[in-house]
Amino acid sequence: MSVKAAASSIPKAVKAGLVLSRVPIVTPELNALENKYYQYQAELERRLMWTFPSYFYFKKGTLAERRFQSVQKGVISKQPGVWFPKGVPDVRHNRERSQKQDIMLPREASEGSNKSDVSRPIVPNSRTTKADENNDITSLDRKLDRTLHLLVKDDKGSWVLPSFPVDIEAKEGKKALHETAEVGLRKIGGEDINTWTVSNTPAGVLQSEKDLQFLIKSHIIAGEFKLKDEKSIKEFAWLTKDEIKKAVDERYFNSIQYVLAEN
Amino acid sequence: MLRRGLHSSAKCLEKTGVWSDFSKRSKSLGLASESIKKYIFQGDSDDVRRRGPPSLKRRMNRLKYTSPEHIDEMFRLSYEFMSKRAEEKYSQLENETDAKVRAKLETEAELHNPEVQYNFQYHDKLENDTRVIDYAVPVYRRLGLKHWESYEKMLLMQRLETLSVIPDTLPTLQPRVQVNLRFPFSTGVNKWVEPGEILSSNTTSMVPTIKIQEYENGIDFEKQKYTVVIVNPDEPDVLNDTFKTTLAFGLTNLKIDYNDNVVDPRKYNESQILADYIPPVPEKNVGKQRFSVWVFRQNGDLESPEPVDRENFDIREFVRSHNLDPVGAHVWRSEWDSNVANIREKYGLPEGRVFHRVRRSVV
Amino acid sequence: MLASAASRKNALKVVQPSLNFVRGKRTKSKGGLNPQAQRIITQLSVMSASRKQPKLLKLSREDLIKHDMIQACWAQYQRELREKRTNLLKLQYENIEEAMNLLEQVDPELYEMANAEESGKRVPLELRVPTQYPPNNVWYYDYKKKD
Amino acid sequence: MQVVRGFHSSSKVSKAACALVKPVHHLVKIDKSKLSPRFPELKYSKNDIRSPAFKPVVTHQDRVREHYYNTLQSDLLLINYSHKSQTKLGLKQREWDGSSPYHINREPRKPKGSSAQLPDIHPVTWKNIPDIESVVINCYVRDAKENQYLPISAALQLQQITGCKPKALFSRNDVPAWKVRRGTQMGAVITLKGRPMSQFLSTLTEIVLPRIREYKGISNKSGNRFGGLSFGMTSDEVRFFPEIDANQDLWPVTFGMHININTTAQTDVQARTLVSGFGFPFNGSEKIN
Repeated sequence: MSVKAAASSIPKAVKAGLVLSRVPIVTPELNALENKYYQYQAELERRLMWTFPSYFYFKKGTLAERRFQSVQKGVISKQPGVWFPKGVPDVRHNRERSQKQDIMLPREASEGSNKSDVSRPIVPNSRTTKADENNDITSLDRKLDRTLHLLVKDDKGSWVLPSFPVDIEAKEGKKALHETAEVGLRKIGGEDINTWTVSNTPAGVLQSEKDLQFLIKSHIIAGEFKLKDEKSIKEFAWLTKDEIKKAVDERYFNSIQYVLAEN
Repeated sequence: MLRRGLHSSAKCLEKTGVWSDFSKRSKSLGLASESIKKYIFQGDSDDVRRRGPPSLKRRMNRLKYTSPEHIDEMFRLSYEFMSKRAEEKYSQLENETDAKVRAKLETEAELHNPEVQYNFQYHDKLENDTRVIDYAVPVYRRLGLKHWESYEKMLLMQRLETLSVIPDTLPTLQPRVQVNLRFPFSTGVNKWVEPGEILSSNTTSMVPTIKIQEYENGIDFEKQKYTVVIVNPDEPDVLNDTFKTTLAFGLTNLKIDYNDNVVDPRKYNESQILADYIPPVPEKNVGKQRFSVWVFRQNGDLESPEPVDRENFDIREFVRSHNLDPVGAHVWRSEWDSNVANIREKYGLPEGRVFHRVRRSVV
Repeated sequence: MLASAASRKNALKVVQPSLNFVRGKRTKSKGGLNPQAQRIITQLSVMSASRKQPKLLKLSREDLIKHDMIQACWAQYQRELREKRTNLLKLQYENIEEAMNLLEQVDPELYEMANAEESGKRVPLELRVPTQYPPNNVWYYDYKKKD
Repeated sequence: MQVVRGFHSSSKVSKAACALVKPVHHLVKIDKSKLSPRFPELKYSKNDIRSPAFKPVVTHQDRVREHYYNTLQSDLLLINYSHKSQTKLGLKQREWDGSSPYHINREPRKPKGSSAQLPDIHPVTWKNIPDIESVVINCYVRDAKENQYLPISAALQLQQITGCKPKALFSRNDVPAWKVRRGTQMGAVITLKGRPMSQFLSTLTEIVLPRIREYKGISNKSGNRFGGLSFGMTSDEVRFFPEIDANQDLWPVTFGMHININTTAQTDVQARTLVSGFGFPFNGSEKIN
């Protein structure tokens, strides 16, 4: 406490730092344990699931019912004089009760892969993008399953969070920290950028000999960061927490690691 | 042969973690049966799967059995995960000196070991084989304690309360040891007695065997000694128009440990007997008599106990004067039956009275 | 039960078929039900467990041990994740507190603005819950500043 | 014989009643159901695989929950942070001043300006960040008093939409004005937690609500003062649920329903910020308090 009080007694420059992040676009990658556990539990659930009430969805005697029944795998039913090594079948509503039930859906007939055809088979987009392949760290398309943070290279050549000086001596119309950060971002990154400032409360503070840098948290929603101010900033990059750890020195990382999203 | 060997080695779980190393750990922490071990750790190799789980006795059942899908792969991952956690616990253990923390760490390191769990869950916990369940190992004590608390402790306390043993003999009990009781086989009832059971006079005609199971960590069994008394608070006292407590059996300065804790005549000598065993011989029409067993931890030795008044035994005074700590109890009930006369004769006891609905005379 | 419900006067506005009791007639036959009641029976049977439940799982001792181990492992894994999350949040809270303390000392005016009540704050709809696969257009680059 | 009543016994004599509960002489908690030898399989807890009620729950990745933990939680901490704020005490019951001897056993006075006590509002820290607790969907069918088939269909509709088993709702009183009789089945209710809740929320925000024409959002006036939000869906809007939409011919009638989102937020203002993070739009001017 006394250290802090001493630090505050000398008027220091105040800066508004900006932690601009792009939230993940796709779900995080599962590790082996999670993946296997979900599989195991899902199989158990299917084994314990109630029988599918096909009579509700497909009325008896309709074409839809016939199409549905034709793709189902049949079940083996009990027969006199037959030995069943896996136990005597116990079939109810076309389901072997001691096993899970596999429901097949009749494939809709689809002609050609017309893009406008609604019934075309669904092909999901790839979770990795071109930016991942090229390792383009200035692109917002990269690492879709992680949170990216904006870092800039300062004049000394080290990666830092962008920061903007606050005029605390101003008599009138003093701008709040988050406003300074927003305006400053547009000054260095162009106007065509849509961000959402999480709060006007700073998420933390970086103390150095010269200045105090209050960190404002913000998310980028749309648009792009295009480097405008080439003089003070040489480069910029969108990096994940792990990459930031490698890019910056350890002390700096430890002082900002709590504001960076884990995933 | 060669092919199968290659096949199984590719799929078998590499048991390299702390839980497969028995150089420092107790042998009882591992599975003794090879076939069960194989089924657990190599469950997805074809020949193991074909043979089915060895715990099922009938071959037909083994054939019929199908295990849940993905269980073996998931088990392998979790085994690796948990054994890594156990390894951390063991490495913490190396430079730990506090006995309490040590016991805690040792328990936590082994608690989720599947071999330990199998050993404990599917073997006799009461008449334990120390090669399988060794209560000197902290993890088995922990498991034993949980098992006792899940049923037998609650049952005992419920019976003590409903039979009013607790305010009638001693005011209360905070049970810390598991007490079990059985009578010699020659009497025909060869099982551990459930608290509150009504036993025939024939069954109870010989000295009972009492098992005192300690679960607490860090007990110094070199110094710690135990006292056991069996009292009957239901002896009619016609003169005072009430009941009095008699002492049926008393033992002091007993020495036990975590595993060797069955108190039978081989375990004590003449000097440790406070009062010889007098079997329950309830008189006719007195109703059921409670025989409550109390187990105490002693504070030091009980120096040459003066002869006690068996007929008017004041158990509260006894506990107070000897500074005893009641830690466990048990109870059974006896009533008059046609064999009581024989027992009385055998032990040289006087012929019993017969009580009537109308009191005829005061003796 | 349903048949009795169906026979209730207020239950149906359609005309009930007249019931004639014949000895020995099968009472379980559903032939006499009108299509509406028939549909309700189907709907009820979709929700009910009867004849739809599979056999109980009976695990062998070994598999039960394996399953318990798996569950213990998952619980431990979740506990570790939870602890990590809570520690990070705690750290974040402490840092906010420290920053605000400093700001109060350095510049009370900025502090007032930073500590202003933020009721009515909304997370923008564009910050969507992540999906398993990305959308066709991964990022909207062509944003133009509105005046 | 003369009976002299001493002062010491007066309290005993004047006691109106005595306890019928027998005293217990020990501190061991006894679970009676565990002691009964009957139905051994029912003694297992429901998440034990040996129990007949066992149902695996962790069957897939929960992306809504992960979004909350990854992004929303720390943002909400920052948004709701208020420096040096103290616990705001809610209105509490008041003691009587003791001017009358009858005050001794009288119930405490109601709080000033409220018929019930109000909870304290604690500053948000890392321990009590607002979170969605559960979603309760209830479906009351007004016409059920005339047609007893309707609540059955309504229950099935809930089951189809959520994939969980609904509970039937019965009217509790006779309401002559509405012609409702006591004990009539009037609809269904369902409480969603965990993965079914996440599934329902994402279906709602990603499929159903965007398809509603001119949907404005949840009203900013909604809320029960203690962090619970609710909104309604008409029977036509319910048709946009994919489960109903895919089987139009099975659903000649659909039923409107109320959706209540229960959160751990302490005020509605906090709750609205939280719920907006899951992709719900809001509409109207903000109502504080």
